[in-house]
Amino acid sequence: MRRALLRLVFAVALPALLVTVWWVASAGSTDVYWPPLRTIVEAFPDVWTAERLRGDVLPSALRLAGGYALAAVVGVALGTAIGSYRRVRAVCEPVLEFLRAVPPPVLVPVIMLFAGIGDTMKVTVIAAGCVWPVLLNTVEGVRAVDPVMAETARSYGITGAARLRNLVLRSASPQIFAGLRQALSIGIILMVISEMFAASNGLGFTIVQFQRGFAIPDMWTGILVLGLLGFLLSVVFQWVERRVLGWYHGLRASARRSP
Amino acid sequence: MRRALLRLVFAVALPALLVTVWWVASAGSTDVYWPPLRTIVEAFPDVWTAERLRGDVLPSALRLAGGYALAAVVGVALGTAIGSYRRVRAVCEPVLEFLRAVPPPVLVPVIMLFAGIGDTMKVTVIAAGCVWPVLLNTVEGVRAVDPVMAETARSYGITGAARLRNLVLRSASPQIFAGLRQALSIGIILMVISEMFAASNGLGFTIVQFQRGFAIPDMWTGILVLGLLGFLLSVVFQWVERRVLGWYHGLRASARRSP
Amino acid sequence: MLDVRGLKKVYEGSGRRVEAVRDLTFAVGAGELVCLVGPSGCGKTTLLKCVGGLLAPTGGEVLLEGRKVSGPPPGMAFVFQEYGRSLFPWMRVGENVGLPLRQKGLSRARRGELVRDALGSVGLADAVRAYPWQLSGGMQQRVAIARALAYEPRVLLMDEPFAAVDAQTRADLEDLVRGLWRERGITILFVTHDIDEAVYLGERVIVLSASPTVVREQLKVDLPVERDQLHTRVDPRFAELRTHVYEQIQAAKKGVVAS
Amino acid sequence: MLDVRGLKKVYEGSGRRVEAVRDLTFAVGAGELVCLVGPSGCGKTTLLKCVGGLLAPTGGEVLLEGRKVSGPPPGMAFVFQEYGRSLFPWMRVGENVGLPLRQKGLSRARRGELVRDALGSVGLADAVRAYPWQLSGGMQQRVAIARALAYEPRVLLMDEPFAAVDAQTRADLEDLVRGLWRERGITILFVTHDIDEAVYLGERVIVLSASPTVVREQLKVDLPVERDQLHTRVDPRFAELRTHVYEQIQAAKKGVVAS
Amino acid sequence: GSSDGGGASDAGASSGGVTTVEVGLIPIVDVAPLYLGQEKGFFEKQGLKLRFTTAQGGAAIVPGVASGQFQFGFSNVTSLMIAQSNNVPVKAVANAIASTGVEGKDFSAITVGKDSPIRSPKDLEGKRVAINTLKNINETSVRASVRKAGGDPDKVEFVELAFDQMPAALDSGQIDAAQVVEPALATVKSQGGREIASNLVDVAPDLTVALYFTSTRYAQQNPEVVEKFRKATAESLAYADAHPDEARQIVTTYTKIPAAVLDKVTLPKWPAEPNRASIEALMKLGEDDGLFKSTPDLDKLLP
Ligand SMILES: Nc1ncnc2c1ncn2[C@@H]1O[C@H](COP(=O)(O)OP(=O)(O)OP(=O)(O)O)[C@@H](O)[C@H]1O
Ligand SMILES: Nc1ncnc2c1ncn2[C@@H]1O[C@H](COP(=O)(O)OP(=O)(O)OP(=O)(O)O)[C@@H](O)[C@H]1O
Ligand SMILES: [Mg+2]
Ligand SMILES: [Mg+2]
Repeated sequence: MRRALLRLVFAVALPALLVTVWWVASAGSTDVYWPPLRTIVEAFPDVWTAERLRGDVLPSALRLAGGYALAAVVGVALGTAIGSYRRVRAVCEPVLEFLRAVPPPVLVPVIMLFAGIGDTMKVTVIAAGCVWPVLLNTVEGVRAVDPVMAETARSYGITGAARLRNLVLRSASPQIFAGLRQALSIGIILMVISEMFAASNGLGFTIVQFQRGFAIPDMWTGILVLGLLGFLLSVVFQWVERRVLGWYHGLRASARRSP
Repeated sequence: MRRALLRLVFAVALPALLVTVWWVASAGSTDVYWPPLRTIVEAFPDVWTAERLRGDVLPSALRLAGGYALAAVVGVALGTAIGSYRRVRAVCEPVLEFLRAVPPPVLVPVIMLFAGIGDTMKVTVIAAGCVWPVLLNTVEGVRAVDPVMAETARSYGITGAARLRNLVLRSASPQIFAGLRQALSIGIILMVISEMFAASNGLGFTIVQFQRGFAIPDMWTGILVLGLLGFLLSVVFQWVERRVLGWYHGLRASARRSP
Repeated sequence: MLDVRGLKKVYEGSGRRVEAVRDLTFAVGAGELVCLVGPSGCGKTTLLKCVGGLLAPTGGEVLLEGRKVSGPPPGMAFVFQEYGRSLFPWMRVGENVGLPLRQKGLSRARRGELVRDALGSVGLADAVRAYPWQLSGGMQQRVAIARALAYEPRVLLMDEPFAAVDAQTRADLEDLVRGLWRERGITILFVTHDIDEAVYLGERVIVLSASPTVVREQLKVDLPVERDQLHTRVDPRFAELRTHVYEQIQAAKKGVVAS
Repeated sequence: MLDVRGLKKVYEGSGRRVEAVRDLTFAVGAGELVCLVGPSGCGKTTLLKCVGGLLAPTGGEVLLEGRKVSGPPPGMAFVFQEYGRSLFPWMRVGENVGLPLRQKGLSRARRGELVRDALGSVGLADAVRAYPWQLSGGMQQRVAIARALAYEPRVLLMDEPFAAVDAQTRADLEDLVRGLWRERGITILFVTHDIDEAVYLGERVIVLSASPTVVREQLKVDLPVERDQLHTRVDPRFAELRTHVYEQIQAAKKGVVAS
Repeated sequence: GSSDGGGASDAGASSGGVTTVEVGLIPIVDVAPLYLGQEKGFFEKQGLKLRFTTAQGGAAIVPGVASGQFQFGFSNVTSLMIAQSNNVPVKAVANAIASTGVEGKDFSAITVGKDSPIRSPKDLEGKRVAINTLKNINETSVRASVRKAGGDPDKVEFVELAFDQMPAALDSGQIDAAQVVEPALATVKSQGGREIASNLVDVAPDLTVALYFTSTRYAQQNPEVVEKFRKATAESLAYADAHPDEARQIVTTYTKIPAAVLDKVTLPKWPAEPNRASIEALMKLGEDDGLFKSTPDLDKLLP
């Protein structure tokens, strides 16, 4: 109980400090681009009404979810295939490195040709960026399946889908989650960027609109919302991860404690 | 010798196949945005002259190098500090998660206030994006220093800077390099994006110019150059990594072989 | 029960050619407990993997109940030395023990019964819901033994199962194996490089030469069937047998031909 | 030389309070080789860490040559059980052995000399340029011993150093330790839970009770100074001593008060 | 029939006599007439229903139109000429905006900070000037202003910067001058900045700045839809030109420009027909600047 309280205090201390510093430092600011935090906070409830949340934040979140889910499925599936066969890996690696190096925003015009300018395009852009960390981490994870465990599975006749489900994916799951974690931050960046190209709603679109319209305090509230969204998603992610990878954290902790 | 040859064949097989498919599929294309590969290849030498390489690719590469180096130094330094002390970690983590979630492109107007519109701004944008994977991975790596090794060091009086150099940073280096690897791809994306804001030269700028100027084959050559640049950097990175982390790969391989 | 005839195994790869096992012939009767001893690296693991169908021999053959072994046979179970890498850390003890049974297609009720029974046999009835890494090394190895028992094999192959557990746990586990063997009448082939262990456990000890490996000697252990750590080990006959095997192994290391 | 007086250590944390060591008093004379045996978890490692200055005792004190130990003292070296986690895998064997000397501020020449000498003593003169993970477990543990030797300690603390190496290597290492002890006249405090090992190695065996730990018995080992694996272990006196210690430990486990 | 059911997803489909068309726009003051026309029912009268998608620049709209994602799009004239000279199949169908043609009272201007010593475009030689897109209409027009004032445009250093960043950059001295359009122009003026030239007016009087366009294929296959769009657009333009307050009002529905800023904004002209002579002048200047691969064919491009 006291420990939990202490942890809460620790967690809140720095944000509180930073906000205070910002508040005080910006209090008398007359710079258009650097409005007082007070103004920003006052603008917040006016800007982020329920309607705007529904009309702008929700579509963005849905696109992010779509692109992210697509990247996760494709990345894990391809990664498992590539990681399982040495030959496939040797053949695919250079191409993957090449493709990975092309930033999705540059590909937008090309993606637009195939996917249009609607949500499909945005989801594709997000997926195109998120897929790499998932894919590459899955490859590494699948490669690293312990040979003793693999032989154990084989000696007990655990092959095919059962092997995939009970051994390969489970064993690779810590790496897969590491990839998913990276993909999450990339996904948020690309969500914003994809909405800069062609959109009529969305969080990124709104922020850029505020910028263009010189509604600077409103723009700042948008940046805050973006940060909060990312923070929220990361908390959710950690919660899921802790459930799925409970065994892994336990294993690591116990390995650290004893030989 | 034969194995090396075989590996080369494997590595080249898929790229060759893909290029062939592209070549054949696009041969008769009349779609402006999807020109025949032949046209693109023919445009290549005209577009990427020595002058353009010096005038556009070099500045981009320098900005990338600057931002990346900055992110690496800051990320490792901060990460080591945060990872070493449990208290500092508890205090900083929520703020880091929040800051990390704000995409650098959205922060461009703010960064411009402090860093101007020149190269400093671009380097800052790149660094602001690259620093996260380095920082977070360093924290994880530093946290995971083996307690037996730590006690060994302590029992032999290895403390302070010697401990940092000989134990902490070396032990965390695999994770640090994993972070640097992720930062590299993010860096390339941000290099392009930062040049979309306020630039008069650079690779990203050039590609966007081609796009806007409807010089589509030229734009395609730009995308190829970007892919090649990324590929090249990743090869260089792997080479460095193999040198620095030779011990780690050996350790892993030997751990996999025997109990 | 188990016939090994002229077994030969040569590892080839990276231009190196290792003749691990040259020519091994021996038989294990139904319900026998045979120990294999040999110097480190003489090919004991290789031999056991060939017997278990995990490796294809280069020459010779292995017969189980008159039928040639070409893949892991259903009537055989394997216990590996590396308990930490043979149990799946993401599954609870009960699931680990039950997984091979699910693969066998047994009903849920029957599985539950076998798992409970096997864990009871090794004295871990309470640990069903624990994770492997929550157990001590000795307990983990007992879970691995329980998994093998639940599989209801006719032949049990054990590859230095106690090499990595502490001395006192090892003594307990040795008594456990002898107890289970007497109780269930399983045929056991037990590999070790601890001479005391081989003599204490086995009804027969097969001494292997150094690589390239052949059978150097087969020795009947004429100690009473009822053995215990305290008295058997100080029995003069035990000392004689132990000394004999010790000398054989020393000679095997030096490559002296058996008299 | 080494005086442990009324040592008490209580671990506190997360609301749990573990009294690992209750009240330990014993002394080790200069140049003595004393073995500590006790059941698993009885606090042997805790005791050794208090002696080595790695842990602060809750009560009582440890005196080295009359001076109170409050941090790792320069005249003392530690050999841990986990060889794989005590050598730095990123340094070659020579650097590993030399690092504590560099910290001590010795000249390069002197360091080279000490490293060569120490590695020679453990029979690994050729391995200077190898990485630890290129060596077998037994060789790694020998490197750890060489590192301790090169440090020129007056007291050597060894915490179950051979628990994780195979039986034959262990026998060789035991002889190595006895040889070095006789040759260099170091004071050695050797912790093990292998009764045979304790009796075989020590001049004196201290038997600890189960937790909360006190000294249960001190036993002089009156075997000849010249010992060897083959003959000493079948010596009737060895069997007697071994049986005596075994019974003490069994009693200690059951919590019976020593007669 | 004014049913707007059905056909919601397949753009360009006609249902019950109403044809729904997708229009790609940039969300700025310039496109107010279309929104106004939609509201006033000018398009409905022609049996058209517009669906707007906003993009951040013309470069995102042209591929959309070329590949059939949109039936119509909004783009500045130079972009269209560049596209055509690169064989992108576009065809203008209606006028969009023109400059006011009044020196000092246009919606676009070259501006400098309040304490700047720069008085005339000639003084821009050796200075750093921000424009929002290099190698496009703004660069051409700024160069025209410099040339007209007797300077050498090749000596000007152009940097690319988004309009919304320019007021701050001017203020902090990171750039010496900026070519801005509304509403950034109003913002610059409110910060004390000065206009030194009306760059669009310097190209040609009554310069046609932007056009609505479609793809050549769509124009061939659906000439009647194109004609209806042209008619309705012309009507909308005329109405907007005559009712600037309504135009201002509608802008607030699709942008985030604060009403206070909007009141100070100078509106563009919305003539019904493009001014071919001004476009030819613009083309000449563009050719001098080397914008085009081959000379654009205005006969093919313009309606
Ligand atoms: N996959 C492999 N490829 C090449 N050589 C191998 C392979 N596995 C084992 N060897 C070699 O074959 C020989 C026998 O190895 P094996 O592991 O069977 O010996 P072992 O008797 O089990 O040794 P230990 O007592 O250390 O467990 C060794 O020389 C080893 O280096
Ligand atoms: N850091 C710690 N925090 C809390 N309890 C601890 C800690 N380290 C050890 N203990 C507890 O103290 C007791 C003694 O542990 P210790 O490791 O000293 O025993 P040991 O005799 O070395 O055991 P082993 O033979 O397994 O090595 C155990 O009950 C253990 O759980
Ligand atoms: Mg083996
Ligand atoms: Mg211990």
